[in-house]
Amino acid sequence: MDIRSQISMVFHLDKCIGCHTCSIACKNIWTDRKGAEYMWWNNVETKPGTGYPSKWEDQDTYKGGWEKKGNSISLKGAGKFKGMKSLFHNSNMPVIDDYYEPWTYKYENLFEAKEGDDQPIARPVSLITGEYITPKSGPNWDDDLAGSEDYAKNDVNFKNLSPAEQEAMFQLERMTLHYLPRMCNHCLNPACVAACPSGAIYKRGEDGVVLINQKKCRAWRMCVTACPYKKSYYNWNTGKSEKCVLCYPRLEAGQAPACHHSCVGRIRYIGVMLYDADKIEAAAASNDEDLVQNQLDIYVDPNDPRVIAAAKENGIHDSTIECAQKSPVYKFVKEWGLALPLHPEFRTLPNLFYVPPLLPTMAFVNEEGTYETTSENFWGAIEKSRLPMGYMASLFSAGNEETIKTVLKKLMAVRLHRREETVGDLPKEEAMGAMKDAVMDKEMADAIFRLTSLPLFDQRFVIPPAHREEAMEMLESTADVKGNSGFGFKEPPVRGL
Amino acid sequence: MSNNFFFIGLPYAALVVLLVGSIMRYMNLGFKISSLSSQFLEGKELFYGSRPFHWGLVFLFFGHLVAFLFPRSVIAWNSVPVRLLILEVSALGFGLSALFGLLILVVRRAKNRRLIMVTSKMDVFVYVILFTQIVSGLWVAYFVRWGSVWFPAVLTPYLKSIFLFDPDISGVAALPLSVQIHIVSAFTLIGMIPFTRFMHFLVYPFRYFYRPYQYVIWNWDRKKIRSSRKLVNGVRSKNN
Amino acid sequence: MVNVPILHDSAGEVSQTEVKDWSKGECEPIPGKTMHDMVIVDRDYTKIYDKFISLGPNVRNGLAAHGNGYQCADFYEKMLDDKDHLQVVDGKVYPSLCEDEEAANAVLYLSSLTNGELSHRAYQNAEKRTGLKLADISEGAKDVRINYKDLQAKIHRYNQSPVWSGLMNDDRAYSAFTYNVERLVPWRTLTGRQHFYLDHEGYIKFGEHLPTYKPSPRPEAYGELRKSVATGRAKVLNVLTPHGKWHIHSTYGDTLRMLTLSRGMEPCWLSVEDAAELGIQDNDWVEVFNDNGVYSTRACVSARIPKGVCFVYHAVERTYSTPKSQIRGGKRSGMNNSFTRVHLKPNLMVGGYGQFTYHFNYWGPVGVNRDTHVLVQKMEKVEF
Amino acid sequence: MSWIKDLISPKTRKWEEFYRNRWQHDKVVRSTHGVNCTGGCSWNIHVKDGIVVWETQALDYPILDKTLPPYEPRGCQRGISFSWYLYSPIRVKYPMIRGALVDLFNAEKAKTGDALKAWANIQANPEARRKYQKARGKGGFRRATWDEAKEIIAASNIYTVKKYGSDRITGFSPIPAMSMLSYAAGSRFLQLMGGVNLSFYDWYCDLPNSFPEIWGEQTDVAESADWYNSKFIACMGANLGMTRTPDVHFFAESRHNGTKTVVFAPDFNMVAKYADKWVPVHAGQDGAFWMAVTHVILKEYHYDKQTPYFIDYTKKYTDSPFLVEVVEEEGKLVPGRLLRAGSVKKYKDIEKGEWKFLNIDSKSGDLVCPGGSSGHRWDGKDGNWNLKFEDAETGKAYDPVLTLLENNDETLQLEFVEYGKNNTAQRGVPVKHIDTVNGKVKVTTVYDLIMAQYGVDRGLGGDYPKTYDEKEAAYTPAWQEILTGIGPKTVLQFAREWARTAETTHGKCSIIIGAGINHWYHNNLIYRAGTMALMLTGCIGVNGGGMNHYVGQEKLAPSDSWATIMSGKDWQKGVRLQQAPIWHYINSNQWRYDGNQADYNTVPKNDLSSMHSADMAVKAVRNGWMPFYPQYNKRNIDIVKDAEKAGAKTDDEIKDYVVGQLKKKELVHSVAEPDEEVNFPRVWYIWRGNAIAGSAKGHEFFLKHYLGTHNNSIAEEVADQFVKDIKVRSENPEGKMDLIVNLNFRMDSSALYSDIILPAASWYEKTDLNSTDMHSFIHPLSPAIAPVWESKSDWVIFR
Repeated sequence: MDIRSQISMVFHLDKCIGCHTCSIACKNIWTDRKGAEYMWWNNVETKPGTGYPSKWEDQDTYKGGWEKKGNSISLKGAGKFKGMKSLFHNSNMPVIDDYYEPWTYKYENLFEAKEGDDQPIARPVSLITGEYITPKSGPNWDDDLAGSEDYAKNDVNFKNLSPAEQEAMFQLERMTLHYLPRMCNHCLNPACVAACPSGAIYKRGEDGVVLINQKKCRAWRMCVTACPYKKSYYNWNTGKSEKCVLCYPRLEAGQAPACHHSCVGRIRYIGVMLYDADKIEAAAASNDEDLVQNQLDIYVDPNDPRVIAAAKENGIHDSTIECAQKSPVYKFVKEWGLALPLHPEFRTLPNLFYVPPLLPTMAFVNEEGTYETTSENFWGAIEKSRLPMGYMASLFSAGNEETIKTVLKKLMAVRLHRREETVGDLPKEEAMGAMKDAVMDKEMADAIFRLTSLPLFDQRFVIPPAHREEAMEMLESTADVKGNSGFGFKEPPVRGL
Repeated sequence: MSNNFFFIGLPYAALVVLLVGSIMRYMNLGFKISSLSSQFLEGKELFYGSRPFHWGLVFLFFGHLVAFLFPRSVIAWNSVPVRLLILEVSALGFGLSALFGLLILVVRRAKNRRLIMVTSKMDVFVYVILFTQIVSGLWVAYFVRWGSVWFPAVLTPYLKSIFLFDPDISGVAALPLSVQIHIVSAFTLIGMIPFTRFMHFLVYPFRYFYRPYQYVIWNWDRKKIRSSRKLVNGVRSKNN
Repeated sequence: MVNVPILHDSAGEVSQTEVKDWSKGECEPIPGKTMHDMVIVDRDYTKIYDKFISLGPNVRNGLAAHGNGYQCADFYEKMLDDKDHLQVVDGKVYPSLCEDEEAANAVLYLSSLTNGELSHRAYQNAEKRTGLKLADISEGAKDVRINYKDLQAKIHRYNQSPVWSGLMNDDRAYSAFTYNVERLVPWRTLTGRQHFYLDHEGYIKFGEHLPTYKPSPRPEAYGELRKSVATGRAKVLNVLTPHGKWHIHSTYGDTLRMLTLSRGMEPCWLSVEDAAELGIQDNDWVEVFNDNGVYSTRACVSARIPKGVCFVYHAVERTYSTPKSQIRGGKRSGMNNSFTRVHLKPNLMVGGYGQFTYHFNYWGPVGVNRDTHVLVQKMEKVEF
Repeated sequence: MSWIKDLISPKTRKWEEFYRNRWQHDKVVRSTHGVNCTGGCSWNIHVKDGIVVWETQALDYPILDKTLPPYEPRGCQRGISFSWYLYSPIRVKYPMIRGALVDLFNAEKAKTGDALKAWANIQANPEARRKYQKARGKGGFRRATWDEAKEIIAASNIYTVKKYGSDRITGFSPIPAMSMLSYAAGSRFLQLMGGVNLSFYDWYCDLPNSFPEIWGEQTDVAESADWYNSKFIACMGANLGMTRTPDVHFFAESRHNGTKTVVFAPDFNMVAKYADKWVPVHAGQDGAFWMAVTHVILKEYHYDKQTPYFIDYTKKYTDSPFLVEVVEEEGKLVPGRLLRAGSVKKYKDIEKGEWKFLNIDSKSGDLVCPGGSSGHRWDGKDGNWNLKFEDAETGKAYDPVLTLLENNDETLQLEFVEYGKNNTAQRGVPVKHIDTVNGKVKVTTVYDLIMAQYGVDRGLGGDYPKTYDEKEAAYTPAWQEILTGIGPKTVLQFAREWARTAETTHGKCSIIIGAGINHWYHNNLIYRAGTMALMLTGCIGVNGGGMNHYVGQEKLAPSDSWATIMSGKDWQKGVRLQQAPIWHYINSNQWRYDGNQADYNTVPKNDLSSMHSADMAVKAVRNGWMPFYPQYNKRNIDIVKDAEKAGAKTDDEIKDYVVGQLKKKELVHSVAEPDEEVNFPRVWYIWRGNAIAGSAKGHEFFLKHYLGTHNNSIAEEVADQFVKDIKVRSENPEGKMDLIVNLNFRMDSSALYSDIILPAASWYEKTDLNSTDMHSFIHPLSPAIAPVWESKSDWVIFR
């Protein structure tokens, strides 16, 4: 057992608004500068849709993530020899047009235009070249588009759906959309770390945050190819790759990452997970259908005395173990089995888990040709939810539909239980039956309800102390740091020659 | 006089600058060391430029290196005319490949507005010096033929003399101008390494081949008790 | 002389039992009864500044809102004790409103929502009016005083006050009319009850005395497409202008953030069927126009939009990304209000009767715009 | 090779300061955004190196009831972008004046040496006036000093007051709650000067007219935390994800607490995603759906089964038990006015008897006069304005009769009109005969009328639908199908689940409703249709219930003290608060392009309903229903002077004089002759809003008739065929406004078209207050930094 600690996250998609507040919180702080303007370390996508960068999920094109090779795995498009031989030109790497050309407007024209015979206008100009452009894509171009010919129809997750199921997504009675906020997964088996020739990318020992050392990055850009989530970005100005830093400067101060803090849908949770690093390779090399379960098995019970002992043995701080025991992520992922990894088949063992959304009941057209939406039971059956189960399974369970159904049944059972508690107008057996079916008792249902509906900020975000003093002590006296902190000159991140 | 300058002063200056400059840059300005790849802004044409250019240069570089390090083996290899021909033709081929690549790269950079935005003055200089180097090399290859024969005989001793701090420029002084240009431009290139994107070939990631996939860095070893008096970099508290 | 209409929460509520027009000789013009009232005001134009920066003496007579009032002369006097925040006008001393913060504090100090004693007085007044026991509601909050600095320091929930109809005791969430339902305080209507039936003569004549359904105005009768001629394949669509995702009205819509996360402009959303019929592809330029004006933008084609309607999320700025219109002679095209025109619903102008009495922002016809129809067609030439 | 390589190297990680440095900042200040979004979110503004760098949401909201989710964090994608504006290239940094105007002014001032004369000369010269008006919106701005800008503004004010009167000076600023002091600044300035404030809530079409109609209330709604208390939420015309972004979590969280959610929207939108059922009613047809829902509720839960909670509630809190006269009109029996207490013998002498109304006591069968009516409110007596089941005149307790079904004198066939399919029906209604001072009248109750109106067959004979499947009979589930595109089964399931939830929870069903409904021509009817379902199931005035209308940040919480300060009433009475829709309809000449409303409004035929809206506006102003400024075709001071000349001494005598002048038509209301030059509005202040574009319904007409600049309208004038009272001049005046002054922090469309732009401090640069419907807190706007460049707060600018 090699017990390590990892900061993990849960996004409750049933609560996601798709508002992008998270994206801007991040942008304001981290990527509001030249070369990074096109980067959205945190972005939100409308599903079905092609996302950002366009069709990022299509690993036939981008060759991100790992592939199973016997009992082990290898990087799909990067790696030691594959990567190095394409060092001079990497055919699998997205270029800026796969994201979008960042632009601004000639706002000054509104102030400076001479009196003329027509109204002056601020036209869009490229943020790279300064020339007039007509934006043709953006970081959120297919926002709320849902059933659209150009975007939704090219959603990679459609490939396992039948043509009839695909077509249904474009009919009013059956169509739907939901949101998928995305950021770096700070994976347990990060492909970017594995692919970086310079060794600039590493996981932080104490919390598992994956960082790109800006001093060591040499712009080989293998991380951009290797990350199947396309969450490593190349700064075209500084010639360095950058990615989500999980707001470690904020984490170290006990604050939630900016995107989490600002999540106004309150969909986000953060917490420590203890895991057994010895199991990484085997879990990542599982068969598709076992991927989710085997990943979950890596995470260990923080209340198990053997685990605690092993954790202490590895030098994990008591305060971190305590946080792991209070971790909301552990509850959602392990205790309740409600949250699933995104595209586990990429085999990076991501640490961001999603509770899949409950979507409106499917409707039908009656004999008069009008729209009807009725259901036998109060909320409608999960099977009649608008999104095909296969689609959801393609996102969250490497195609295993049962996994998705189990989660949705649990969510519905909690709702039925709470209806019973607060209203009591449904047949008693409906709630009881649903809970039984979902293997859940009242206590668990209430606990899920409370953490879903009522949590306060510090229940959603249980962040372990960073113990920065211990790190500082290695290099200089902590007392000195206290007195010196902040003094000195800072260098702007200027491009090399 | 000028010979001393170009073939003694310049090489030493270049080597010193290379050594000191790149170490200093690496230590102090780590952030500014990057291959400054532009594939992100333009990927298609780069394929036709970068690959022939880089592979051409890589082989030529190693060819020159082999000629310098193992002059006798090269001479031995060349003893059979066919082998000489193969060597010379492939060298010429790599040279042409590099030139072809470079031309594409230059044209690509000049016509693409996005790339102009990320092109520095030093990049222009890099292009000029590379162009000089490659064209002069090709010139030599064509007009001063059988370089692989005379290189071990003339240039290897010269280079050796440089590295042994006993410079002997008699050989090079007598060489045709095109070869001299090639040499001067080579040393200029070497000297400019710390100030240009050339830095990136100094940081070629060999270590990658033998490291494990996952890389975890800790700030401190939690299993050890540390004495606050034993600081890693040996600095003691100045306060209190 | 200031004309004043017959006002809500005033005795004017009981002025006109029937609709009669004095100008037609149907009744005598009596100010405040059968016609508007008039108030004679002395206005010294040289004193406007002085008055602006000081809080005038009429506050001594008490304050009110929504028909609920309270006395606050003592608090006004206390403000005069604060020597650092006074103004002198014609030799008399008044509380100062010169600085922003002084004005903020005056509002907070004299409002029943942030001064618990005043809330209590307002409930006591309500007790007197209604004959009900009500002052217990504010009993516990009498000491509350919230000033501007308090608000900066932490977030404060305000007092409940009869000015508003929700009860907030015991950290209860505010829900409208709980005060009326639980405390039996009447609504400020004709009968004091919630009205199913509206027996204003105007309502009966317009057929809206009982809850009913009326169809939306038909575009041909609305008359906004009389002169518009399409120059290509075009279609009449009902244009909806809901609130958008990337702006609050027009604000934020011009920020780089929002423009980047949207499509760099406010598009016109079309259904797949309508777009196909019009030969419009996603991201094509289109003109959305009627007799009132034109908006030029790009199309966003999606199956989530039903046939027969198009969306232009309001409110567009015409300052960025707006090309010149091709359909209207090559001048700068407008914005979403270019295709709107006001249509007032006349029965919403009636008054002089119960709840049908004027108050600022309370009563009167509203600026409707959802019934607007437009022609949409592809724009072949795009010029800025 | 093992999978992981561990390295202990604090030095390697020293680079991490790269991002750590970015997070450092110097101070954090609480402020909020003064934008009409209803969010009212508390924000922490981060200042670094003396500039605002970013904002994050405040988290310190007090926890309400522990069983409710907390408010934190509040703030959306738009709010968190605000800091962009501060230093952006669209920021207004200095006062700007349009070159064409400033050149004319300087030339005239050089000639005359006097700003006022200079302004007067420009206005007296039609060519000069035309020149700068035509330049509006077409560039040519020049940076000016504050003194230059203020001089021109002051000159225009004085000129206008002297020549036409102060009611030609108008200001528009919307939604005071979003930054109430900034609003108050301009409005206090205008009102002290005698100027005019334009209303906004109605102009923006945010005002739900049904609220005044039903409750006598502008708007009063639940704070968003209360959504969570609801067990059945119907959301329509409100795309919560888009427009209630910081509140929508309560909606989502209620779902996991057992709440059912149904979303009505023509498109599948952000909030439809949250729905258990998405009902895509045809755009604007929601009212038909609700009429059918109420039909089912009335039939199944009021008649077939008399649900005690519903019946009690309806009796106690609605006008249902009140008596309505049945009258004959053109040979048909129709519902008439409420029976007045003063008209029956028992109450004929009571104070304000014509404003008090009657019920029947179920025990005694006698007429009773419940307290709480407007007559009781304004009869000068205290203590009887309440909802007790007591006869306010006699003090006797009673229990009202809701329906005359079991106790009537006869059943009469009344006529009811259904406008959707234009059907007229005769339906039986139980009636009692009452002796009044004017003779015998026939009355029924409001409740009985409602039953008949909704077509609930109670065996009274007439054209009642027999089943839910009758398509032509109002308002069955089958009737609504063709209008809404929604099948009848959906209506039935909805109505039954709704009623069952309300019955079990005593009223915890709610409607969240917004602009998507309120902006239709018949908004009041659609709202009423939904509200009927709420009231009949006892869902109003209950936590978790309610008609929760959120369109515009209308709730200015401390309105009691604020209203006095903003209107200058602390100094003087008499304020000019203008109903904006009428003002714009008339002044921007849009009425001239409007056909007769009777052609597009579905109305019965009679004298009132056949009037053109412009004539109706004139009537409304004359009758005191609606205000209109400018007031008269004469300067107000001159009118008073004339009155005094004619011998008037007291205020009442002046009023008498004016009434006399009006009767003689010597004096004419401006509204009746809007195209006469003397009646033009002259100076327009715009602050905190986008009056020329964003909120300008009929924007192109603004450009044409207010501004006199280029526009793209080709609309045809048609009103002259219909209007009778309002005077139509043969020429259609353009460019009515002399000066448009805009206070702004950004170059928006209104700024671009104004004559003078004054740089306003933004929301992170000034002191102000903010409140909203959505929660029960008041937030400060704070100067995290001093106003940038030459900007100033609105308070300081108007001061």
